[in-house]
Amino acid sequence: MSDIEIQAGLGRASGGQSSHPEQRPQRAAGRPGVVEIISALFGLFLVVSALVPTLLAPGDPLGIDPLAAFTPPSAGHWFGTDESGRDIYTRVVHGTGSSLVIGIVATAIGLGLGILLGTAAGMLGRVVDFTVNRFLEVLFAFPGLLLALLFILIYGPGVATATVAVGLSTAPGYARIIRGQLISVRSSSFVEAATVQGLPRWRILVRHILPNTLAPLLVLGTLGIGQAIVWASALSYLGLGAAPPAPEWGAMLSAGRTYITSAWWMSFFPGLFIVLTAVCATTIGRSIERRMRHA
Amino acid sequence: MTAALEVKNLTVGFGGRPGQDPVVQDVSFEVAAGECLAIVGESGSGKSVTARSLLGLAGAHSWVQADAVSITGQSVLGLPESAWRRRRGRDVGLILQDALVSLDPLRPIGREIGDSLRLHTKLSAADRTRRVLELLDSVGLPDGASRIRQRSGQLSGGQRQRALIASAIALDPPLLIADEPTTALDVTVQAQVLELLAEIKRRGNAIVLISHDLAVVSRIADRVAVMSAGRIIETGPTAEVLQNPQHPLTRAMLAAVPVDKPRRTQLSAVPVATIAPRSTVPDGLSVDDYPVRPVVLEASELRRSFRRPDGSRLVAVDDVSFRLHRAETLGLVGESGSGKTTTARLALALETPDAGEVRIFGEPWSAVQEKARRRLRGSVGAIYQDALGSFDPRLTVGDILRHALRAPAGGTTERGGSGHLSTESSQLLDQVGLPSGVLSRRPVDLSGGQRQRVGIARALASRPRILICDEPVSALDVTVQAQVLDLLDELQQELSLSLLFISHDLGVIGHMSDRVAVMKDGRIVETGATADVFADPRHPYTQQLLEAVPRFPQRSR
Amino acid sequence: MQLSTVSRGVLPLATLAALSALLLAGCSPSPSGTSSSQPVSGGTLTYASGDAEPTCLDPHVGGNYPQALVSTQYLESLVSLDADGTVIPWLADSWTESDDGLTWEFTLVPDVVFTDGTPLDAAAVQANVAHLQDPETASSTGYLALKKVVATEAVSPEVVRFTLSAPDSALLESLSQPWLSIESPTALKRTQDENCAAPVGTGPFVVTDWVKQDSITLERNEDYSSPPADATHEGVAYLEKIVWRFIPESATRYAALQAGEVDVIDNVQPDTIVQAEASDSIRHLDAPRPGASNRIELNSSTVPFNDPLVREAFIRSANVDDAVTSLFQGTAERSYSALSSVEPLGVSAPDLFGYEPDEADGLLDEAGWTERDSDGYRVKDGERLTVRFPVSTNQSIPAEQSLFEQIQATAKETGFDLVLEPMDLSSWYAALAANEYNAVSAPYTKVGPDVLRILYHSSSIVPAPSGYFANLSQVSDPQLDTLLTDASQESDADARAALFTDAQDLLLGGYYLLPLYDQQNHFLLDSEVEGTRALPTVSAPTFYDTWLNR
Amino acid sequence: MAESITDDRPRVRGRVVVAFVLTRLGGALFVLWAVATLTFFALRLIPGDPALAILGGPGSQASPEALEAVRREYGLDQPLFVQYLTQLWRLMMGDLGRSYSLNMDVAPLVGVQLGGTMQLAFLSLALAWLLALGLATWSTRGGKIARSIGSGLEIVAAALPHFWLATVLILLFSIWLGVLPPISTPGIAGLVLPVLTLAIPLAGFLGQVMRESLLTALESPFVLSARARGESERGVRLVHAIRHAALPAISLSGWAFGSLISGAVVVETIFARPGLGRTLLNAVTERDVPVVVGVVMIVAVVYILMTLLTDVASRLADPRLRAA
Repeated sequence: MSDIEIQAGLGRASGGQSSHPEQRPQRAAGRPGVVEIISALFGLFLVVSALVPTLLAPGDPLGIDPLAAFTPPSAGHWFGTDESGRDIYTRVVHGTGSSLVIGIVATAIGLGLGILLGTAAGMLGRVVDFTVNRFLEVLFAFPGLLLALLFILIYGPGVATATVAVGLSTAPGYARIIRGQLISVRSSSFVEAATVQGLPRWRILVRHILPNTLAPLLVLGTLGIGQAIVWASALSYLGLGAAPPAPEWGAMLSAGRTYITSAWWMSFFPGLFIVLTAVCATTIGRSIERRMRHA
Repeated sequence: MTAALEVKNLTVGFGGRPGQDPVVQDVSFEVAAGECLAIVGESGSGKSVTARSLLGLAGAHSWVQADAVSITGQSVLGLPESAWRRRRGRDVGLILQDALVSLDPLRPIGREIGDSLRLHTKLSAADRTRRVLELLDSVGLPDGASRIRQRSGQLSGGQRQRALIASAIALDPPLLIADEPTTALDVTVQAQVLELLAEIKRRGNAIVLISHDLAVVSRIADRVAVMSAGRIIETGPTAEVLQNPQHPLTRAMLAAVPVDKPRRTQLSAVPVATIAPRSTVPDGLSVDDYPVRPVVLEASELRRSFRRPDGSRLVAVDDVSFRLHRAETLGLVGESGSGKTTTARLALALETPDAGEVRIFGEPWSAVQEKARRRLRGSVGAIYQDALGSFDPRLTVGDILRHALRAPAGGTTERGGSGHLSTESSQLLDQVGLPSGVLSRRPVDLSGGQRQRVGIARALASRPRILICDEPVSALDVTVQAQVLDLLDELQQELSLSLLFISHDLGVIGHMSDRVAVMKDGRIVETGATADVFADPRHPYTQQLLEAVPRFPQRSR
Repeated sequence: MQLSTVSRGVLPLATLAALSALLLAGCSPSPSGTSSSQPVSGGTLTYASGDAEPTCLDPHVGGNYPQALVSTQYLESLVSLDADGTVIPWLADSWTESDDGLTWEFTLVPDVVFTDGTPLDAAAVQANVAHLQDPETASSTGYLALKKVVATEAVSPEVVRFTLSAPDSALLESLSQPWLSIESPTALKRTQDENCAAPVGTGPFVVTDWVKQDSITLERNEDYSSPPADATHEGVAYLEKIVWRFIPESATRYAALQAGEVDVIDNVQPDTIVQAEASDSIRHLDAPRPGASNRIELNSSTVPFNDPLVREAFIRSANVDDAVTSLFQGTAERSYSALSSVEPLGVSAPDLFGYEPDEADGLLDEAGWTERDSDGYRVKDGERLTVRFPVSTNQSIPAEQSLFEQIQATAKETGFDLVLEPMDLSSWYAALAANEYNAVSAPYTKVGPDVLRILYHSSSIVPAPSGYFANLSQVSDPQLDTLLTDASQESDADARAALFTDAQDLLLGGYYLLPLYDQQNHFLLDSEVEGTRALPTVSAPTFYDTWLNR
Repeated sequence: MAESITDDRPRVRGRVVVAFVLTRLGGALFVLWAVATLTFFALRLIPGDPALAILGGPGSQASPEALEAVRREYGLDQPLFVQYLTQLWRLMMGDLGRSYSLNMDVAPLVGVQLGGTMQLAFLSLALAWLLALGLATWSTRGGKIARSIGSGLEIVAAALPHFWLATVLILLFSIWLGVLPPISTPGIAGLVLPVLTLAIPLAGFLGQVMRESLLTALESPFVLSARARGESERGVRLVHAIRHAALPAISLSGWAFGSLISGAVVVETIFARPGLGRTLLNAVTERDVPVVVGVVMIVAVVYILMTLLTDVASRLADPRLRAA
């Protein structure tokens, strides 16, 4: 019986009887907040940048102009220019694609492996569960970047390895969440209800367990993309990911760090975009999560 | 002598401008020292908001207006927060429902109880401890020295409710607000806690008792105020209100209480005066004929135990045997931890017994593989306490019913078109008294009663002959409960269903069951025809249970 | 027997003052009037290096520049160079070369004692040569420099004789290098680990502590007595202690200097130098390294650079001038020579290395790379004109990597697909060993023009067992080989100069390399640090004369 | 209906504790063994000749004789399985082998570096806790705007890459303001920026969790009970809510510690601090396999100890976990 009537009272102010005690009366889920709108707009900007970068920045991201090197932000060069006179705004926009692809692919790899391991652990019985769990415990003993570094040590630096490395290092976390989700869904009372209805196991799995387990992955994935971009850029920064002059944000930052005292804009703007992208992904992820909870 | 509490035209609301959309409106009452006023209402009636306003804790974004609110003669209207703090705990105490969450689970109860002393007195730590021990003793928790170091999670429900009461009366406030103090407690414990409150009242404290349960309040309340939609609709001395209710809503609430209402009596939406048995015995058979009716479900010597974290085993169900006959209701009653739910799960073959067997229609049920059971699954339906949790959150009501109809055990064997399915879904809804408009809605958007009706509709989709109902009405308000009970009753008669009806509520069991089995500690301690067991309980535990059932004072009617 | 003897003399103080002023020519003018004050003894100097931490502090082992930098503070060589490049005495007081150039005798400065108490004598020098030539030592630089030394002999305790297989005109220059410094024979007898952790020499400082991955602590040698002939003072060093730290981030390094946490930083980035020039509290020491200039070697052994026309086209298509201007902001001069600007014998040929894209187009057409693909790259027989360029991220500073990027951009106009492949050192070595490169930039520091022989003699194409070789452009020209060999054996200075000039003309005219600029070696010093100069040998700074004006 | 179990018999409790400790110890040993095994075999996948790597890579001009000698010395001529067993045995004896590139044994090297990283990690964890707790309490106390600011700050903080934050902090505090040293120095001052760099993003993560649980705690009935006793807003937070807010953050601390070690790789490099992170990065670029293995093993040990510690701390802070 719900008894935090202070809360329930809010929903009941009109005197109606149909109150939803499960629903937290925080903000109406249907109306997006200012932050959400800004995030969505920035997300749109990113998507356009990734798909048709020339629409937003017609210039050549690799085009040099040695005589215009180290121009501070100005009307001609919104984000300034780098050591070879390349326009940083153009490079940031053109770099969106690769950064997003790195983030998405890494997250997809992490989630994919996570789903594989998590589902195996959650569905294939106690022996598999035990084995996978021990395996995850072992992987957890390698903090994220450590696992990535090990992988790079073996397969050499580069964008592809950095992407896979970030994906790998996030997989154990996803696997654990998915396993937990799977187990909680599996033991939930609506799955029992389906058993009582005489549904075969595989149909319960397909119709109830998997959809309810995987739906939250959308949120996880969105949140994960932001973090994956941050980690991949960290690898680029350490010289183990994308290499200059490719307009990848982490690599740009890495190139800019040398000139930090004289040309702060070279590292500031790519960094800002990494941060904003991660924030945007988090906000959108949270927003989806809230909507799903309230739906 | 001034009243311990005087409230005149209290109006409370949330958000918006003061005065707009109040949740509590023009509520007035008085409570004298040594008197208990019960405020009764269903969920959403505004009773708890009223109670909390009396402590200045109406909540965030709330506004409170009143002509007068005074405690022991002193006005508390518009008191600043600091002044309120000095009064809370000293002039007025609060007892909430379920001390598991109402006492800080991380702190020892000694500290929680001692907090009032720490906040309002200058007692030394040692003196505080001494006082806490006295308090624990006075609320019936002996051996306080070891108790004070325990946390709420280590105590039983009754013990922690006593601890919570101790914390509220630490400074002997002249006014106590008790908000559903016995809800969620087992009936025997409930009786003890009520007795404790009565004792406190006798000491001279004024009590405002908030409850949804008229029967509970009738035990100790001197006067009753019935609330609905934010207003007091009726108030007066307890006996008067119970015996001669004036307001139709009060009457409906009273009628809805199943305690001592004979089997097949309609509970809902009928004026008290017109309650009349529709038919005493179905199918023209008497209770004594049951043995000759076919047995649809038989449990024999069931045993199921679980491993505790420390490796020892907890025997949840021990040597349980019963038979469920066609078109009868077998009530399974017991307190929390008695093994009722495990029994239900065994009956549904969601658990496998360690020993013993369940058979339905004479065929093996628990002893075969799930695959073999599937053929019979459609004959056994289930209704759950938490209806919402039993629905896949992604699905609409329509989806839920269509899935149920299409399930292997579902009613639709040959693949009908989708139009056919939606017709059947609407029929199912109609059967449980819901408009077909809810088909497109999600269970989360429905009220508790509506959800349970959807749950019943789903169970009926496969045209079952047995329904296992596990606490199907425990989460519902009494009038809604009455509707659901009536519905089940109706359906049973219509469809000759056999019901295994599980509840902790003796009143509900007494009203619903033809035969009853009383469970305690995993065993059935007494079984028999309901009337017999209720009239002449043999087992001391059954006696104890029946004595504890809150009843209205003897009515002369 | 021709005797060429140089003996240690006392230079007049005025010359010393002029010399030090000259050496600090690159410094911003010191604003404080304290420059006239007397040197003060005491204090700790913190040096922050951007180089990778050496794995061994004994420069005999391996032999790279970071080792040279630090070991200059505690090890000394037999000879040194003065600012004009003339060989001057150091641990060796004087020396003689036999007429046939096959025998050298060095007379050691008397009464010099290693910091472990072992006296410096002929046997000690012998032990060092033996140590350098011992394969177990795994010496690379020193080993190569002593390749012609077949025997050593202690003529007397003060005189050591070297016997050579062939005349070596570069012997003195080689011996001046820190990689051939003289260590205590007693200490050399220890295990290599011990010797690596704390080599024992005769220098003004002593290694007292080495916390790996953090810092090396050097303390003053209180018995020091053997400064080189061009030092500004005698006796013990002014500084009490040097803390040698490793700060890989250049921005952090500069910030630390600004914050006063460190006193000297190396590997200074061009933009930082420009900033520092404007600062009153920081001085700049520019000390280009000797030996080869920074250049791109074009691998003449495979397609496409086996065709001289394509080599020339590549060189003409690269706009190095603008790149150097923009990236180095005036801190480095464009080089048109295979040798460092501090090498007097370097030949500069600006005409050969201009940016002439039109000419480059014509050359490629002539070479048969006439078609272009959809990306604008030249194609011949279906093959794209691809130039694989492995870049060692350990060896190329960021500005240099940016320079390559700009060359990549301008060469693209002409139709070259210059593929930059950044990689760590071991992958880089592996790529070279596997001949999987068309262009490469590899710094090489060695005192004197003899570096040309190491870099461009065809015998240097033959890889060592590990696969490494120095002749990365894989020039194999008998005429060049002869010139270089003759030059290395010619003891007459003029004849030697002529031979090296001819060799360079041949080399540059063959478009085997694209010179970029001098090997940069910039240091920034807190203005309180006075009297620091770079030794003219390999341009490593010495802190013997340094004092803190605090 | 949940079967409520309350068993206060000390003997049973004791048995539970012993079982808990034994299980965890066994688990820890297993994880260590698996980490060692996994690393051993994973590193066999590295292309190239380890003997050559030992001699300084392809640039070392090593002779075939030298390579052969190294192979013998390091047991690289043995069958893989023998090498594996030898390595396990050595690890058990605490012998982490010898660095290819640093000319010293790995165990003392890693031992020395461990201290710096631990100092950094613990200080950062503590600061992150303080920041998160401060922000969470402040933002839940104020109105809607404060909450938005609080959650906004947390999200942004959590999104900050260490390398960028470090750069910005150096720019701000060392170059523009000139108040803090940009490198590790013996005193406290040199620790401020590295610790801030690690703590701020972590505080963002912890803050989100803490605020959520703080809000839940503040809305729970026991807080209402406390208020009804006359407890002040401050008291409600200090006596009740903060402990509840801290619980999930405590159990997250094991994970947080791992992420701090990841961050240490970047931070130690930028601030030129000696430590495991920098050692690891160097070892990876130098392909110094024994050092990588050494660092991985030591991190695994520390991580296991940390998770054990957080488990114990969680149990101490939350008596409910002790029963379960």
